[in-house]
Formats: sequence, structure tokens, C-alpha cells
Amino acid sequence: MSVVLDTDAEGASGAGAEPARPLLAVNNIEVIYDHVILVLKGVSLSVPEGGIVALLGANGAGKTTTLKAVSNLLGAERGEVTKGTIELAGERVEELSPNALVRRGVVQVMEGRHCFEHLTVEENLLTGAYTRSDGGRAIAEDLERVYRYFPRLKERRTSLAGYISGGEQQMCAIGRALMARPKMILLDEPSMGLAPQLVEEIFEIVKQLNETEGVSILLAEQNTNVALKYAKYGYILENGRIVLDGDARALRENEDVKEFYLGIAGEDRKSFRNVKHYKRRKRWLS
Amino acid sequence: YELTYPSLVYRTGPYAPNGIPFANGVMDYFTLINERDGGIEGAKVNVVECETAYNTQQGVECYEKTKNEGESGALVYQPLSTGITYQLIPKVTADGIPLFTMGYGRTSAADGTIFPWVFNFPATYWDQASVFVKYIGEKEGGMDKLKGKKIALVYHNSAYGKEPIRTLQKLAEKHGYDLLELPVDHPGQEQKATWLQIRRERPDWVLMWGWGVMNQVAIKEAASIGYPMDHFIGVWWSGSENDVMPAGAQADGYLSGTFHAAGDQFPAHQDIYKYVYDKDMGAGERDRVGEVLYNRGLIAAAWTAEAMRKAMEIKGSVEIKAADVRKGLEQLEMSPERMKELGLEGLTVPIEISCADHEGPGTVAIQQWNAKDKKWSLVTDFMTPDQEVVNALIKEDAEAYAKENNITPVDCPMDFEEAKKASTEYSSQGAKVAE
Amino acid sequence: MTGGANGTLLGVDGIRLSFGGVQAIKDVSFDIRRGEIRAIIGPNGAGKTSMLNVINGFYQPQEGTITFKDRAYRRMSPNVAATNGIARTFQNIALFKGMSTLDNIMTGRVTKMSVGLLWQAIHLGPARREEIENREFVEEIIDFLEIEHIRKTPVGRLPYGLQKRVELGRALAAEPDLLLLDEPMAGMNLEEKEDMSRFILDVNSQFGTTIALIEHDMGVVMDLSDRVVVLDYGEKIADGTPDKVRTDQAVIDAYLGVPHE
Amino acid sequence: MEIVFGVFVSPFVQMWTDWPGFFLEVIISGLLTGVMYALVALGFVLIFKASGMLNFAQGVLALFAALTLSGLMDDYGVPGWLAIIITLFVMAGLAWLIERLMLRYLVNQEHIVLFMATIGLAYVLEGVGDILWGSDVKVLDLGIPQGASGWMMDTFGLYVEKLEIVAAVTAGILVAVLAVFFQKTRIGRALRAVADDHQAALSVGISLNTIWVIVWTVAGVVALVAGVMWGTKSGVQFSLSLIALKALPVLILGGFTSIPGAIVGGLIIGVGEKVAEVYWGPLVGGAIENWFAYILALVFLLFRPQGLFGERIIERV
Amino acid sequence: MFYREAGQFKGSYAADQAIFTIPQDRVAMIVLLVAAFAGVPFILNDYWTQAILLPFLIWSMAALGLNILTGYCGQVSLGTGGFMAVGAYAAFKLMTAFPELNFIAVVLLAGLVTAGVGMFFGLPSLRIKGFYLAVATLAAQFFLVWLFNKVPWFYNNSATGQISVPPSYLWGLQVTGPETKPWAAYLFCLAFVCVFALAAKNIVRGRIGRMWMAIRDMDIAAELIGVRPLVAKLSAFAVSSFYIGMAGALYFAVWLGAAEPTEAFGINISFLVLFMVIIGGLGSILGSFLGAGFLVLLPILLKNGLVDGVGLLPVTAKHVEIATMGVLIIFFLIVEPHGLNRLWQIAKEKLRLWPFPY
Ligand SMILES: Nc1ncnc2c1ncn2[C@@H]1O[C@H](COP(=O)(O)OP(=O)(O)OP(=O)(O)O)[C@@H](O)[C@H]1O
Ligand SMILES: Nc1ncnc2c1ncn2[C@@H]1O[C@H](COP(=O)(O)OP(=O)(O)OP(=O)(O)O)[C@@H](O)[C@H]1O
Ligand SMILES: [Mg+2]
Ligand SMILES: [Mg+2]
Repeated sequence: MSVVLDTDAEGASGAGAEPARPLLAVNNIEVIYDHVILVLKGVSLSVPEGGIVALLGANGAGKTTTLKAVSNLLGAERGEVTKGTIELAGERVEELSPNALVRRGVVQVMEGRHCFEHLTVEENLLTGAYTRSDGGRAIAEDLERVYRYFPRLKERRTSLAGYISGGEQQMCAIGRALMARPKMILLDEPSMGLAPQLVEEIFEIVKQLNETEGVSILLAEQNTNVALKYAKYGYILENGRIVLDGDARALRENEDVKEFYLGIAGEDRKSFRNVKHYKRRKRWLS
Repeated sequence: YELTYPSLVYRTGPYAPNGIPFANGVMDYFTLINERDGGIEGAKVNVVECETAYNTQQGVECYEKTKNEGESGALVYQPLSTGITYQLIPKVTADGIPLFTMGYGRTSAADGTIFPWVFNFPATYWDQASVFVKYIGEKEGGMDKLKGKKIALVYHNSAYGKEPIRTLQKLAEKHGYDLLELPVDHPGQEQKATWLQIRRERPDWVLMWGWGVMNQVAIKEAASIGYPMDHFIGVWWSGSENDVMPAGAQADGYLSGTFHAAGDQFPAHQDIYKYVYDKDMGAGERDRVGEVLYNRGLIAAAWTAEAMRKAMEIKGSVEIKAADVRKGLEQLEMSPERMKELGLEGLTVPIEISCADHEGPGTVAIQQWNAKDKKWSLVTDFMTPDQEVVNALIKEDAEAYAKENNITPVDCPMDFEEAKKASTEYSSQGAKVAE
Repeated sequence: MTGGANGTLLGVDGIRLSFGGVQAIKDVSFDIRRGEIRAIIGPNGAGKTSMLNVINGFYQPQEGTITFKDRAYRRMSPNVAATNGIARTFQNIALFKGMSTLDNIMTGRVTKMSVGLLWQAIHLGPARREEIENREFVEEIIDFLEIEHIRKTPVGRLPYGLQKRVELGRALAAEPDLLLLDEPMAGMNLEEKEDMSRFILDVNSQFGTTIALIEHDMGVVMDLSDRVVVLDYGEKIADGTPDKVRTDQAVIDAYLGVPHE
Repeated sequence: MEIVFGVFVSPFVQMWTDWPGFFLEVIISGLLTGVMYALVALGFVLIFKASGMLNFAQGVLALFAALTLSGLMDDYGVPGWLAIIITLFVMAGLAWLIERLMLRYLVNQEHIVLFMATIGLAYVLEGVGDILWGSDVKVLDLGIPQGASGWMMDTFGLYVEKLEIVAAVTAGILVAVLAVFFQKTRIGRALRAVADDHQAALSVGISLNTIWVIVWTVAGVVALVAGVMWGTKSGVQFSLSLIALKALPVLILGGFTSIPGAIVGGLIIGVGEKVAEVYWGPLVGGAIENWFAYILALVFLLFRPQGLFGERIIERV
Repeated sequence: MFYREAGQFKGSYAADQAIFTIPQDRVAMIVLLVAAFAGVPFILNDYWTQAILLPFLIWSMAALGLNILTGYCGQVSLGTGGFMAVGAYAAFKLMTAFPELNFIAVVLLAGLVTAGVGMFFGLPSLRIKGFYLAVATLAAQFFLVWLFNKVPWFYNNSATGQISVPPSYLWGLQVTGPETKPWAAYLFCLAFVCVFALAAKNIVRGRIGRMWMAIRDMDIAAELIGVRPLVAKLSAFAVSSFYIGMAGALYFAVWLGAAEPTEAFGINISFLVLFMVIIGGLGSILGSFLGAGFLVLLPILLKNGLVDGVGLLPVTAKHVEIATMGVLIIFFLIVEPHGLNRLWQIAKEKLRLWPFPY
């Protein structure tokens, strides 16, 4: 285990150094929306084979954008990668179509669910297996597996995804991604709108997939506590730039991270009631 | 000196199939004039085509675009669409350019005292309606036999289609047949309901004021419900090859009005082959020369050209302007002799226009479709309409217009009725047409 | 204003709501007192959002009554709710994507503005005056929520967290007596949650707005709320102070999983 | 009161009494015409179902198909069956082009924009069609039986159009096949997914490009069928594209997303407008069927805003 | 470098609400207006007025109307042709019934009548949404045209149902009828369009405009925060129809001079105006003008370019023109789905950033 940690620790540190065979390598990409809005100003990160990498940062930092850049979904938002390269297992993928990426085993769970409203929950899940060719039985099994993970979905399997609750939709979206049996999952805020114990469960599932099936995970998450608990390596993104990265444990110890992302001032967690009223706007750059 | 003839055409859009042959006829005739005679009295005619797609806005655009074209400026307009005609009547009156709407447009424009700038010879829809009734009367064995007969009018639900209604109603009062009005909306691919009604009402005769696809469908439907084709008469815009072809053999015997013969057996056509198509300057395909609508275009051009010549004669110089052409049209005389010279003998009736009467004889013949050898051929002489009825209507409408737009009638040597009578007299001399 | 300082502002009584087969809410009753922060928690699909929808009249319950400001409603209508001072934010953000932050919040004041079409057309006199008055009020909210910098940005482009904040602003613009917040802190990082908490507390203390809060972050819920009602499968399984609820076995089993400190 | 009676009852009573067969005829021809409309509507449904795009070019697509077919037969003397096959390939090629040059650049746009684009497409096809095949009326004869069915005439004295019976049968088959295709197959599911959310569809690895080529090809085929039927009926010419307008009420009545809906809607509209024209038309001067079809659809919509069989419009916050 | 709002601070909210917050824009606008009112009339000829300027102004007016409904309130309507017909026929009846009625009043009244009709046909929008509504509005289109075609009262029982405009005068100046001076017609329309464009701008940036946009962007949410759909939608239909009605009146009375319903107000008009709105930019006043200009000029440029320039036969030219129109429409939608207006803004963004990108 520790071995893995070390390799990807050095692997990811700094954009320059060639990582030891990273599965995904993003080399200082720049993203522009609508021809004018510059959002990513040179982001580099890498995800090792079988690693779990967390991407942290405030709202608008560019996490979602980064993930979409990797899975090539920017086109649909009139955004484009104007600089830099993205490599998947050594292969350049900026030009690939999203479905080509999925066929290569990279699946994204999009922020804000994006379920197919007019399809039933079950149909949603099955659509997840669209690219698979390994026959109905395998798919049926996986369907069962997803239902095992999320019993709630099984109860609502026949209702239109448009009508199920927010959390249920979130489960649906995650389940749909799992149905593709991916090699790598890009999770955008999986914990959003999920009940506490479900959050734990989801990360357990992720962990398990990662360990048993060697699925690599790139995780954009606001819930820093959990994220750093499960991730092996972390990047901190702020208005379009990586401002800090390092081994998860290291990050957990980092004072700033503690204060601003984990909210641990000194020993115990401070209550939301007595948040100071003075405005704290410390940033690494600015 | 170059004479500009702006030709507003519609070679595109839903009505293109009819617009194309007509436009070709016009184009070819003027090419012939230029090639064979070196123009009119030596002045070449420059035909400026402008595409209207049968659409009023584009019609206006074409008008404004072409009206100052060339040395002479636009000499005369033929808008080829009722809609555009109504647009242009006030404009041309203001700009002083004659408007020649041959057998379409605003019927009451026949009254030259109120529409000095508009000409719609040789006949109008109202004449035609009345002639149809006359024909029916003959077939039934006398006008008195019309009493109690049922005549259906299937019409394009638009200004154009509604033209004959008043005349037919008036005549209904007069002859005591009852009239069944069946409008069909543009474009008219679906006429089941209409023809079911006909099947139910079993009218003795069906008249059609159709246009475009409506004609073809109507003829097919009529065939399907087994309506006798020789009791089915179309207006002259419903009587071209296009309209009957799709129905194939079923269309055999279908009748339609016309003011000219079809076919290319006339000397003029031979010249067109010789001077135009052999030098492949033809506007269309050689094998379609002589189609009904082609000939119609050709005649339109012939009369226009003749009017220009007349204008030169009056002015004593080839350098005519629009106003001169108006005079030319107003004193236009197409005598049998002249028609012979032009190689048009028997193609249509001789006509004489005058200050008060811009419609000429108003005589109409009936032609019949022969599906076997795919030919239209005249089956009647040119018949004169029931003028007392028609003229009354014309006066009424013309005066209404005059009042609406406070126009003072120009005074002419003869008043409308007399002038009309005269021109009818005149043209009757050649009304017998070589079969 | 009727009722005492601690009188109940809103009471839901025996609410029953089902969609075809699905029983979303089964006979739930609870009340919200003036000026308190009332949390509604429960596992996913428990019926929390549905409950809010019932309260502001988007869903019509099959049974039960809603009592607001001492008036009992068999069925609430969205318009009545809005005009009587119930405002809310939504779980899946429901901002007007095409409009700027400013316009979104201004729209929140729709019930407060009234000048007619013709004045609007010439944009003088009353129309202009009204516009500016309301604009001033809205600017206060904007300062308060610290979103000056995105005043003119179309909200569609804003990152998730900021959109949530704008939505809060839009709700506040209506100067509501009862503010319904559906997971206002989902998808925020700690710092932003802290800010948001601050806003909520301030709204509650400064404007004395009563707040019903749905949230999955126990930390937040426990710290902010005066009383908590817990739903599970459409049923109310607990109701009381945070500490009481936190230790309630049923709640732990159904929802919390591990007891929270 | 007696006005109501006069309008809604007496015409029919009277008709029925003096000629029951006729009423039947009206109904039958209504039904059959309805099917003819449905053929056109089907094309719309397909594309809408698969991309949430109201394809205004459907009418022109039918025209284009018919033009190509008749063009091949008349101008190049290709035998009918071969011409059909070639045309099928042409339509497929067209679908490919459309995807390549247009659709792929419009991923994730609002529906109104997509709609607009299809209108642009309609223009292109119209212009190109004219340039390629000219604008005169072309007679299209694939030997499909036409005219009144003698048998019906003799046995029941009913007037029934043969062509339309053929059309009805074809439509039946098409609908059956397509319905199964959409509801049951993996592709079918993917199509519906795409219609819901382009981006999400991409994210699960559905290739919009292939999906769209498939759908537009199928739509092209349906257009060909419609084009053949209407072309045979009225000759192939520009006006053919205008039948789209006849299909629209059918479309909303049946529901944009429902294939069976297209047929049912067609039948209702067909009968409705014929009955209206024949029995009420005379009372108000005729030519009411065009708008009546729309009003009829409108009335249905007031009760079911998504049409008879359309997907529910999801309203949820 | 020169096109910046940097360093320009707004003292008051009033200032901030001004239509053109950037002085450069304001200046440009003024220059433009002066040119339009004081410059253009002198260089006019019939062709320019009849074929370009009048259509441009009148279509702009119609586009404004539709944009209010479709662009701001999100209700797609294909009834524009029908509503324009209402305006036109209202104007015709008024002018023939009360010959001495001031023509300005005629146009305004025509607008009001149309507003009423529009509201009526807007009622279904309370229940029906999106394309369903769009298609449903065709009912209005077809019914209205049928009505004007059928009922003789509307066309004063003229033989054929054609209506033609009687001459009318303002301050001794003829504004309708054949002898109208081009510049008179032009200035009249220009004035109308400018005034009402301003009014539209004011409405859409005020409370009512926000109500409409709220309905457009998310009707449920809008309803839940207190926007009354009934009021919002019907007011949108009313205002929109008012504009379209006036456009119809001008279209018939000032531009065409004569019209028949089936042809002049056919469904293609409805589509044309919709194109203008979409191409120009949904939900943008400027866009309405850009769209109208684009779709008026493009065909003419293509036509003249292809015929006189390239020297094609008019017919082939026409076909090519149609195809090219299509291609261009698609092209523009691809480069900028939000229309010319958005392109214009992006251009300004770039200009603002220039010479330093981003
Ligand atoms: N479609 C778009 N058009 C223009 N700008 C956009 C678009 N999407 C995002 N942005 C901008 O890009 C920046 C980064 O957005 P992004 O969603 O990646 O942030 P994020 O880190 O995911 O925030 P959150 O944690 O709230 O999801 C934001 O400032 C946002 O304004
Ligand atoms: N309009 C609807 N039609 C059908 N079922 C619905 C509808 N609205 C809600 N439901 C069902 O009712 C149940 C409660 O939904 P609700 O959104 O209230 O859950 P919730 O408590 O908000 O969950 P979450 O915390 O995930 O948001 C869910 O199972 C959902 O599927
Ligand atoms: Mg994000
Ligand atoms: Mg919820």
C-alpha cells in the first residue's frame, strides 16, 4: 500500500516530472468558455493506475471544468481546451470523442445528477451499460449489484427518474456510471445531497472498487474530510490554478488545509454558530 | 436604342411548373424578334427576368428594381399574379408605366376610363365564367334548359379563385341554375372532402378555378369518383399539360377555357425553332415549345411587341418610353392580316383596344384534352360572353374603386359599353379558328 | 402580525401525500414557531422536499391541513403562499438561467412591485421610482451575501455554490416571514458552509425571519437549528431539540448511521 | 338551442337518413387520409424522440426523396425497384451529411435553435432539389394501384381510394416495427436518453453522431414512403413539401414522442376534418378543414398538454 | 484600448440602469439616430425605400413583437402572420370607415385590436407549453387568414377580397397611397419603430420584463416565488401582439398598399419573423433589428450578387439563393446559437480586452 502512495506522491508532484506510468496525465491545460471566459489557467495533475486522487477547491475553482476537460464534455458547453495535453495511458485524448473515452473505460459522474428524466430508474441504469458488449447476463448481474449498493433505487426502479428525490437521483447517476464497468471514474461531488450514512457508504463502495477491481478514481469533492480520508493524493485548485498538492496524509496535516477545508482550528471542530463575523479571505494567490 | 421589357417570372416555388413555360414563351418570342428582325423597328428588346416566386413582397422588389432599368426604363409590366397586380396598380398609375395583365388580375381594370394604365385584354375571368355557362347551355340544348341544373364551382380559396363567383351568381339568378361553391385551400393536395361533396350533390357540371397542384389533384379525384370529364371545365390556368398529365388516361376529355390555340403548328413556332432553338438560344426545352402555357407567354410577348411598335409609329421614333407604350397598347390593333404577317394566324383572335375598353373582345374558347396523343385542341369557336351582365359588374366594381381612391375618370371618345361592343365586332371577323 | 412572539407561525397537520403508488408523506404533523430555525432531516427520499412543496402549495396533499399565520388552508396555492410571505430555495437550483444575478434577485421582489405597463413603457415617474427603491433594497441583500462582484453575470455561468447563494438572495428579496431552505449547503466546502451558516443566522436574528431548513450536514443542522423534525419513509420518527434527536436510537438507525459526537 | 341542434345534430341526421352509405364514406376516407398524414407525422416523431428536435425539414425530406426517385426513373430510366434502392442509399448518405455538417455542431443547444437549424436545412434541400431535378411536375408511377376500388364500389357502393389502402397497410407495418425498435432495443433506449439530455448521454458513452445518422436515415426512409404515397397522389412537385403542415396537428394530437400516437392522431384528425368540411363547411362557406384540424388538436391538448400518448411533461422542483 | 468602462463609475442606481451604461455606446447610438433621421432621407430612392428600408423597419417592428413573446417570455408562436393580418385589416377598416381619422391613431388602434385578439389566442398557453404551443398557435394563423378571406365585411365586399389602402395624410404630408414620397413613408415608420423600440426596452428591463423572463427560464420556480403565470403570459401575448399588429398595419398600409390574406399573411410570414428573432438573438431588442436587417438584406444581396454579379440565370440564382440562405442560417446557428446580438457582444468583449487577451 505505502509503496503505491510513494510512487504516486512523487509521480504527481509538479507538472514537469514524468510520473511513473500514470493512468491519466493532465499537463497544464487552459480552458476557455464562450471564446472569452478563461477558467483554467494551466492545470496539471496525474492519476496513477489504481490511485484515488482528490481534487479540492472552493466554488468556481474549476474542478468541474477540469473533469469535463478530461472526459471531453466541454464541447457541449461551448468550452474548449486551448493549451496543454491530456494523456490516458500514454495516449493523447483531447481529440477523442466522449464515447471513445467511455469505451476506453473512463466514465464521469456529472455534477448535478443529469439523470434521463423520461427514462425509468432501471432504464437509466441500463443506459449506463450502453457501451458494453459482454452480454445481457453480465449486465443483469451488475444491475443487481447496483441495487445491492442502493436498495432505495430498487424500490423506485419503475418510476421516471425525473420524479425521484434529489438524493435518489444522485444514487441513480452514480449507479449508472458503475454499470459501465469503468477502469477510471471521474466523480464530481458524489456526496452532494446524500444522507450522511450514504456518503460513508458511497466512499466505501469507491474504496472497494478501487481495491478489488483496481478502478482508478479522480474525485472532485467539497466534503474535504471524507475526500482526504479516502483519497491517496490530493490537489487543491483555486481560481483555475493548482495551488497545493501532495500526499493525502500530508494535506490533512497542512495547517491551512486544516483551517480552511477541514475547519479544525487547533483541536476540535468549531461550531457553525460561533463562526467569526470578520471576513477571512486568505488565499494562496492574491 | 434598347427597349427594356422587365419580365416578372416565377420559376420557383409551388407554382413554378406553370410559371416556367409561360416565361419561356415570352423569352423565346423576344429572342426571335431580336434574332430574326433585329428587334422592333431595329431597336433590340432587352428582356430582364426577375424572379418573384409568385410572392407579393418579391414582386414589389422586382418592380422597384427594374423600373428604371436601361435607356428606355421599364416599358410595360406583366406581373403574372393577381396579388402582385393589385400591388402594382396604384404604383404604376403613380409612376406612369402601363401594366398588362393578360387574362388575369383585376377584372374591372377593363374599364380604361378608371384604370388608364392597366390593360387586361383579351378576356377576363368574368367573361370566361359567363362563356362557360353559355357552353353548358349549348350542351344542355338551350339556355332555358339551365333552369334547375346544378353547377359546382371548385375554386382556389384566394382572391384569384373568388373572381368568378359574382358573375356565376348573377347568371344563376338569370338562368335559374343553382350554384354550389366549394373552396379549396392552398395548396390543395387534399381534396377528399370537396369531391365527396360533389359525389353527394351530383352536380351536372363542375367548373374549376384552380392553380398549381390543386388542379392535378382535382382532376384525379374527379376521375376516382367517376365524374364525367367532359362535364368538368377548368379556367385557363387549370388547362395546361401539367394539370392533366398526372391523371394519365383518366383525364381524357377534360375541358378548359382558353383564348388561344395550343400546339406548335404555327409559322411563328417554326421560326422559333429556326432562329432560336437551332442556335440553342432557347429558354426551355425544344420539345415543350407549343405547350398551352408556352403559347400563352408567346402571345403575351407578341401583343406587347406589337404595342411597342404601335407606340413607335405614334411617336414617329423608336425612342419610346413607358407613356408611349401605354398609348401603343390603347390603340393596339391586331388585325388578321397583321397576325398572318407575324405567323400567328389562327393562334388567337384579332383584337382592337381603345381608350375606354382595355379588355378587348372578351371572347373565350373551350379546349379539350386528348390523353391518347397528349394534345389539347379547341372544341368550340371563340364565344362572346353575356356582356350585359359582365359589363354591369365591371362598371360597378370600377366605380367602387374610383370612389375609394377618389379617382376622376378620364374622358374617352366612346364610353365603356360602346367601346366594348366595337371591339367585339372587330374581333368576331376572325373568330373562326383553323382547327 | 398575529400570534405571540413564540406563537406558532406554521402548523402542518396530518399531511398525507402520495403519487400513484408511492406514499411520499404519511400523516405527518409538526409546527414551526415564530423566529425559530426548524430543521427537517431524514434519509434520501424520506419526503422532506415534498413536505416543503406541500407547505408552499406546489403539491396538493390528499389529506391534512396547513395552518399559516393562524389561517388554516385545506390546500395552499403557490400564489397565496408567496404573497403571504413564504419564500424558498430549491434543492436542484431553480434560478432563472438567462438572467443576471441582479435581475434574479429583483424578480424575488415581484410581489412587492406593482407599477403598470404604461409607466413601465416610458420608464419615468412611478415606474422609475419604484425600480430604484427596490433596487436599493436588493443591493443591500447583495452586499449582505457578498456577491457584489457577480451582480451582472448571467447566473447560468456561476459555479454551483454561488448559484445557491444567489437563490438565497432571491428568497430574501421577498422579505419572507417564513423561509424554506432545501439543502442550502449541498456542494459547498467548509468555508462556504460557514459563510452560509452565518447568513442564515443573521437573517434569522436581524430580520427575525423564521426558517425551515433541510440539510444533510449534521454539523450544520445540530449547530444552527432550535428544533429538528426527522422524517423517514414519509413518516415522522422524531421531533425535538438537536441533542434529543441526535441520541434518538430510531434516528441513528434510520439516518445518522454512526452517532455524531 | 336550436342553433346548437342545427349545427351539431341536424346535418348528420339528415345526411344519415337520406344516404347512410355516404356518412360511412366520409368516415372511411377520413380515416384513410388520416393515415396518409400519419405517414408524414411519423418522420417528425422519430427525430423528435431521438433528439428533442422538431424537424421542420421532414416535408422537404419527403419531397427530396420523391424527386430523387422520380428523377432516377424519368431522367435515367432506372427501373422502379432499383431506383428505390438507390434512393434509400441517397437518403442514408444525406443523413450522414446532415450529421457531419450540422447536427454535431449543435449538441446541447436549446430546442428552438435546433428547430431553426432544421428550417435552414429545409431551405438547403429545397434549393438543391430544384437545381438537381428541376421544378416541373413529375409523374411518379411505381404501379401502386390507384383510383376508386371497383370492388367496394360494386359490392357496397362505397367510394374507397386504393392508393390510400396501400398507404394504410404500409403505415401499419412501419408503426409496428418502429414502436418495437424504440421501446425494446438498446438503441431505442439510447435514442430516448439522447432526447432527454445530450450531455448526460455523451457521458455514458452514447455516440450522438452514430445515433443521429441512424435516426435520420430511418426518418429518410419514412420520408421516402410518405413521398411516394403523396407523390403518386398529386404528382411530385414543390407543393409536396407543404404536407408537413398537414402533419403538424396530427403530431401534437398524438404527442411528439409517440409513434402509435402519430397513427391515432392521424385517424382522429383525418375523420375530424373531413366530417367538419363535409357537414359544417357548407354552413360557414367551406375550406375550414385546415384550421379545423388545428383547433381540434388544440382542444385535445387543453385536456392532455402532452398529446394523447406523448411523454409526460415532468414538473418537479 | 479606448473601449473600456474602466474608470467610469456610476454615481446612482438610476445611472446604472441606463440603457447604455458605456458613454461610447451612447454616443454611437446618437450618431446613428441622427444619421437615420437627418441623413438617410436625402439619399433615398424608391428602390431603397420599397425594397430595403421599409421592409427592414416593418419587419423590425414585427420581430420586436415576437421577440417579446418568444425571446423574453419563452412562448414560441407561429401565429405572427395571422396577427399581422389582424393589424392590417383593422387598419383597413378604420381607414375606410373613418377616413378623417389620424393615421397615427389608426396604427395604434390596429395594434390594440390585435392585442385583444392575441390575448385570446394566448389563453391556451396557460396549459400548453413548448412546441405543442408553437404548433397550436398555427390554429390562430390558419383561422384568422381564413376568416379575413371568408367574411366580406372585412374587405368591404370588394369583388375579390383584395384590400387596397386609401391615401391618408399627416400634417398635409401623404403617408399612405401611391403618391407617398419615399422619405415620408420612411420617416413615418422610422419614428414609429424608434419610439416603440425604446418602449419595449423599458418594459423588458423593468418588473414586467423580469416576470416574463422568469416564466421563460423556469415557469414553476417563477410561480412559486409569486409570479402569476396568467398575468405574465397574457400580458406578453398582449404586448407582443400590439407590436405585431402595428407592424401589420404599416406592412399593409405603408409598404404594400394592397394585400390579400392568403398570400400576404401566409404562414411563411410567421416563419420569416421567427427566423429574424432567432437569428438576431432571442431575448434582445437589438437582436430584433439585426435579425430583420439580416433577413431583409441577405436575399437581396444574394439575388443581385448572383444575377448581376456572377451572372447566373435568375432561376438558378433563385435556387442557389434559397440553398445559400439555408446554409447561412445553419452556419450562424453553429457559430453562435444565441444569435447575431451575442456575436456583437462577444466582439465588444474582445474589443474591451484588446489588446490584451483575457
Ligand atoms: N458554461 C460556462 N460558461 C461560462 N463560464 C462557465 C461555464 N461553466 C463554468 N464557468 C465558469 O468556470 C468557473 C469554474 O466553474 P466550475 O464549475 O468548474 O467550478 P467548480 O470548481 O466545479 O465549482 P463548484 O464546486 O461550485 O462545482 C466558474 O467561475 C464559472 O463561472
Ligand atoms: N412528483 C412526484 N411523482 C412521483 N414520485 C415523487 C414525486 N415527488 C417525490 N416523489 C417521491 O416521493 C419520495 C420523497 O421525495 P422527496 O424529494 O421529498 O425526498 P427527500 O426527502 O427530499 O429526499 P432527498 O434528501 O434525496 O432530497 C421519493 O421517493 C420520490 O421518489
Ligand atoms: Mg463543480
Ligand atoms: Mg429533497
